[in-house]
Amino acid sequence: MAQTKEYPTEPLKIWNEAKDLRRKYYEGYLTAHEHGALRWAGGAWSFSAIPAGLGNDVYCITGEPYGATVAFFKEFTSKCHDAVEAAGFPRTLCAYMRNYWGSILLDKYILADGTIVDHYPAPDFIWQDHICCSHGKWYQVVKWLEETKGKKVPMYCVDVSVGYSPDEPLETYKINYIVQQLNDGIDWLEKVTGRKYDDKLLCEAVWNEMRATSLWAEVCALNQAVPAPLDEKSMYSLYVMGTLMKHRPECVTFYEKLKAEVEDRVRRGIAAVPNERFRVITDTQPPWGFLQIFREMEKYGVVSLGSLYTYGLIGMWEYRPDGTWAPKQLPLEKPQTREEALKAIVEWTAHRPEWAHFYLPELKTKMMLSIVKQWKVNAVLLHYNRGCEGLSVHIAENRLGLLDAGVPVFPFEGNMGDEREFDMPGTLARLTAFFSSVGLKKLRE
Amino acid sequence: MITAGVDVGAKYSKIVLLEDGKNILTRANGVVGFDVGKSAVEVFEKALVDANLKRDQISQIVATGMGRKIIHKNPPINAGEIVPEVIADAKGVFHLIPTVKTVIDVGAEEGRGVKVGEKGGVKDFVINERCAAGAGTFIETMARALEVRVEDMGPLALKSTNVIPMNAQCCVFAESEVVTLIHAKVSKEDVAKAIHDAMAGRIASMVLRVGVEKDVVLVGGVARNPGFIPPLKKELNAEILVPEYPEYTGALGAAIIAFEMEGQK
Amino acid sequence: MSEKPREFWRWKEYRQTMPGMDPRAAKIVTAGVDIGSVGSKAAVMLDGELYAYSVTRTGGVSEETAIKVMNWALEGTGLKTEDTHYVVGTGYGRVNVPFAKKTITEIACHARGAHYIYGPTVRTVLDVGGQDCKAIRCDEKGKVTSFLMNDKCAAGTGRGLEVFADLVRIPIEELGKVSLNLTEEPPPVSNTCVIFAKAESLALLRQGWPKEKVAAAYHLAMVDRIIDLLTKVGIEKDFVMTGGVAKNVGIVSRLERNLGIKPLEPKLDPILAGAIGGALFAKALYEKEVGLR
Amino acid sequence: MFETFREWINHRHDYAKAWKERSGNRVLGYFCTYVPEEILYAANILPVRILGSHEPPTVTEPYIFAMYCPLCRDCLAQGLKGRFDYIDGIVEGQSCLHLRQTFNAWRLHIPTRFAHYIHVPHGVQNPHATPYLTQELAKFKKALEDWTGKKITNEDLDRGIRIMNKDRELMRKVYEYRKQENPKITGLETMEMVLSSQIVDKEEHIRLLEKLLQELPNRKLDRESGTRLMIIGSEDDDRIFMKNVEALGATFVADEHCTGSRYVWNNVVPHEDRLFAIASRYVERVPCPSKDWPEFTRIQHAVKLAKDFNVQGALVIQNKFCDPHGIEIPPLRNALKSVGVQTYPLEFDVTVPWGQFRTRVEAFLETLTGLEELF
Repeated sequence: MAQTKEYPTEPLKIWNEAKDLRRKYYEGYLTAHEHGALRWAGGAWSFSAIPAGLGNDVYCITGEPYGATVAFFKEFTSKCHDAVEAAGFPRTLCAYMRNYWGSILLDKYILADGTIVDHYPAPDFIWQDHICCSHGKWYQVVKWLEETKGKKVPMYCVDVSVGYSPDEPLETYKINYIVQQLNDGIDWLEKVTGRKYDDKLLCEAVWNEMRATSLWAEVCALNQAVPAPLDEKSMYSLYVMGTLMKHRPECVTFYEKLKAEVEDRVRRGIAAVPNERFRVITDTQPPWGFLQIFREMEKYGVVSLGSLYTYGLIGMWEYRPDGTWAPKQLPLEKPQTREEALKAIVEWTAHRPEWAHFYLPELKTKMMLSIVKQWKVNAVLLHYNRGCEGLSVHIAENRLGLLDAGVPVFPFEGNMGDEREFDMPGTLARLTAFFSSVGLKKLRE
Repeated sequence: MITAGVDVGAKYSKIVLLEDGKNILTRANGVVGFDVGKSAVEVFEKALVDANLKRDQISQIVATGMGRKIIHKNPPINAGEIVPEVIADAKGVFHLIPTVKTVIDVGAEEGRGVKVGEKGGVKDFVINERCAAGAGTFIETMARALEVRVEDMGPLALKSTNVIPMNAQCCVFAESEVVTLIHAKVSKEDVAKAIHDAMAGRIASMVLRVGVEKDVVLVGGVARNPGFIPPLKKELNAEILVPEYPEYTGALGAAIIAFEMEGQK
Repeated sequence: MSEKPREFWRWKEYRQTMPGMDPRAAKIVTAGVDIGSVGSKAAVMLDGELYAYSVTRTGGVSEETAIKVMNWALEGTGLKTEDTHYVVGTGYGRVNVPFAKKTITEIACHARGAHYIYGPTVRTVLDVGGQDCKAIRCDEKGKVTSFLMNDKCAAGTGRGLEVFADLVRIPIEELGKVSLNLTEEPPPVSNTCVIFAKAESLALLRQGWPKEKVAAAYHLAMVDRIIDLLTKVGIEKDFVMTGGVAKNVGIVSRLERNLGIKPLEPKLDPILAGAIGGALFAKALYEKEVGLR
Repeated sequence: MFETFREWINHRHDYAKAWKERSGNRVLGYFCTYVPEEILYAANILPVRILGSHEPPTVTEPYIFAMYCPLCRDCLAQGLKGRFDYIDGIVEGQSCLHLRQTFNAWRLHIPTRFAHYIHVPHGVQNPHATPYLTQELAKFKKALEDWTGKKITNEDLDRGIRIMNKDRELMRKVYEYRKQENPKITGLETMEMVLSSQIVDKEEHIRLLEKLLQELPNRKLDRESGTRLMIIGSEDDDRIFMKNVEALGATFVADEHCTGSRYVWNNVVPHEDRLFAIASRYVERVPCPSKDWPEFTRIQHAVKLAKDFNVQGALVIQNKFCDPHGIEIPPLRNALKSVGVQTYPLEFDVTVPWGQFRTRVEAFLETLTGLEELF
């Protein structure tokens, strides 16, 4: 077995806080009605800062993280899929969506720790946005499923499918199109909840979201250090906060603390993977039921630093004049009025890196190449994710782009939320072949 | 110096004894039974007898193939190193045909495409995932449905010139399509051709992922099937070269790697 | 590089004439010929009661198979094909039964045949054939109300079992029994593709798993696939199985356990359901023809 | 007449090349029916819809991951095989991720002089969609003007609108004849009528439709119409399937897909601002499911069609991996069931395994009507 230098390592201190925050989140939604609070459902990308204007007692549940949570628990997942297929839906649909619907069909609710609770807690309203073909349809079916159970759930969905503008800001008419929908949305929220809308809370939430999403990017940027202070497997449990509550003050505080701890790890040269000697990034959501694949990689001294997905799903980035890809800088002014707040959050969101590839594969490739360069990456593992049309779209083009730039690429097929579509032994065998083809040997069994 | 390469495949074990990294002394193969180690050892001993050598006269042995782990550092073969199929393939074919840029290896249960770099290294590769419609078994399954011997399939296909698109989603469903074609009075020749076309299509679309750069070399058991080469040639629009012993390239590659390992000492 | 393996998948062909029935006394003689993708069956009925049948493998030319299976069913009965009043062709090769007056799908025929074999309480019929798997819902008359067939991938079909029988070198008729020959169930094989499932099973055998255990793992995977299909169509009691695989105790007992529903015991060889259904339709069609209904 | 439609489809490439020769004008390929052909006709450009050839696509693997729909891969395969080498460019009106990939792969890997993507809004049920699309169309119009070097006047736009409206209106008239007890046209013929309109010069198409409408009253099909079927789903130009099903003793008397009624159903309502008028048509048309939320308006429309055309049963087809349509299958089947229309789902791929489908379709027909009197 080849020898390699070992870096010091230690677990993250913030770990328990992260777990606690997640637990509180799911329970908060579950018990909201016990104290007259509101609860809504929508995607991780929805403009979650807007419903915040309804009051401080507004709880949400975002679909994708919930779908992923389900995927962690294979037995429950397969029950969900059976229910969805029995209802006549094709098994080729978005896996998160099927996990989520399955949970409703089974009338069971699963907590972050795997505890299964009877009765799926229906939301008071649905607040979603739509850029991938399934986003709006997902909640339309949720609405339909609840209706067949006799519950009317009003739904509002914001269309953000206006394209992506690489460098200069989006044209005004596109920004306005989204802002107008949000304006109508606020009236709609007042109507369906009967509550008075508070612009102050809106401005707070918008500012929180901008800070949280920029802070997460700063945390990811710290992973440029050698050895990497974080590995992707642990990042999954950290970025999730942004997918759950990017507009909440707890989220901002959490990422501030996290940033401090990671900076300290970098200062002290603490590694996520002690025998780090080969740095990779991945792409799209992982097959959640099979995260041990990362442990397998460590046996080769391979560390996954993250991915455009973990960095850019929630994190906000921009190209600096010197051509580097860096955390997006906050505007100088915090918004003071509804108009300012809406415009600010739309302009901010329109540049979400994970939206680029929906329209321009070249742009996603460009960002991936920036990561390869700035994070000192040796190879890219592309997860051809059968579970997600949205994030796998154009992935074959990204592969070609990376290869053209001379970056070794390992594509593997799988599914983020449907274990039937991931062949663990086969994938490991192919991964082994890839590692040998780039000259890596196993360091330990 | 004598080195050996052992390729423990899904159906057959193949072995090559090599002298000074170039002269092939012996080739041998045998069926892999349930006891993989045993079958491998049998072939190994057969080879030693053929070449009239003893184990200790072999300086280094490298194993490849899906059963490679079993003989790794495990006497009597006691392979010193194991390498994945794609690595061995590239090495072996490069040795035989130095102009090779693309290797297509179609075995019993796996189809592979390898982009070969300078010195026979692997630049990129692809392996069929989750469905066997692009592997040797496909032809065998179809042969049964057609009620002809596997070895007759290729020659049969060559007799036909008609094009019948066949939906090769799944070996067994392709089989039911074969049945449908038979019921529709399509001649066995045409069906056989449709089968080979479908499989060539599957392989081609997979290999195109790594890109097809000349020279293109086809190896593995299926390379011996004459019916498979014309449609593949058409799909890739490239000449297809086939070495004399296409099923031994993996073992040969392993033997060469063994030689190089010794050289580095 | 080729060896001639013994064909463990090749199940035995057979025929039978029911004792104590007199074809000359019959008013209406009808037959159903079910040309499946793997097996072909012929059932001859006297006034709607099963009289003689045969089961053979489907050959390359289905006309020949149809004639062969029909003649064999009639063997020793003194009847010839032309003595039958009406023949219905069904199954994959239904269009290739030269002496059939009409074709009806195996879906309708299996439901009606199941109704004859198992009685009027049948509501859900599972037919696991050579290359497809059908879940059929029917009413008290044996009329189809809805159905589903497996899609695109042949996992969980008879052909899968044949491939497997070859692999473990156990005669296919004994597979099911063998698969039950252990105290604790292993996890099912993970691959759904028939060929990869075979490869996976081979890997397990090579890891030193006993044949029984691998067979169990394989049967379990098949059962999972079948249950997927059943849940889609929705199971209502009574539940029965038809087709060759209905005779595989390894499948039936596991279905029973994992579904929590006990399939009814067949009074007749369930592989005949399609042919019997065909013969019964043939009777009705004949009666319609001559104005009896 | 119907032969001519068929000929046009079978020789679509020769037709377009000849048209180009004859007119000296340009040809643009488009993928989705959300591309406003009105504006292309205004610019004297021939829009040709890019569709598949139903041969297993072996050349697309490097550019599109095979979990995207057969249509998008089959379309790209046509381009990679050079079958559309005569087109001067491509344009796409946003519908789904699948075709967007085809558009981008085409733009990146097939020599193309002009490529434009219209971000047709998805939120067609919100009031801001039309003004927004109007702006997108203005951008498209400008792009065309810059490319051709010719201004597109209001008169041009009026002409474009007139042609499209006329063609759609006439095709709807033909649809009326499917309502009769013995429909005067088969589902296959209807499909070929609509398909051809998406690939030939509409003015020529209109002339043929006018002739056809004179003859239809006295036309009688020399076949039993059998069971009255409807076909519902996404893009569907699988004519072999239509032919085979109708050979089993059934006739497709109605359809709801974008190579059928969905394409012909709505007209442009004239308005001072021509682009606004066109935008309104594409926002208010029978939607693709990808845009049809939060309400299921397309499903309501499909149910109405089923009633108006007195349908006995419906085949619900889905292009494998098409999520927008797949998502709607259960609500759609429920809605049809509630008005007494039985349905059967079929999953389509590039090539359709008729051997397996035949049994399903026949059995479905048997459950609809066939065997009653035999019990």
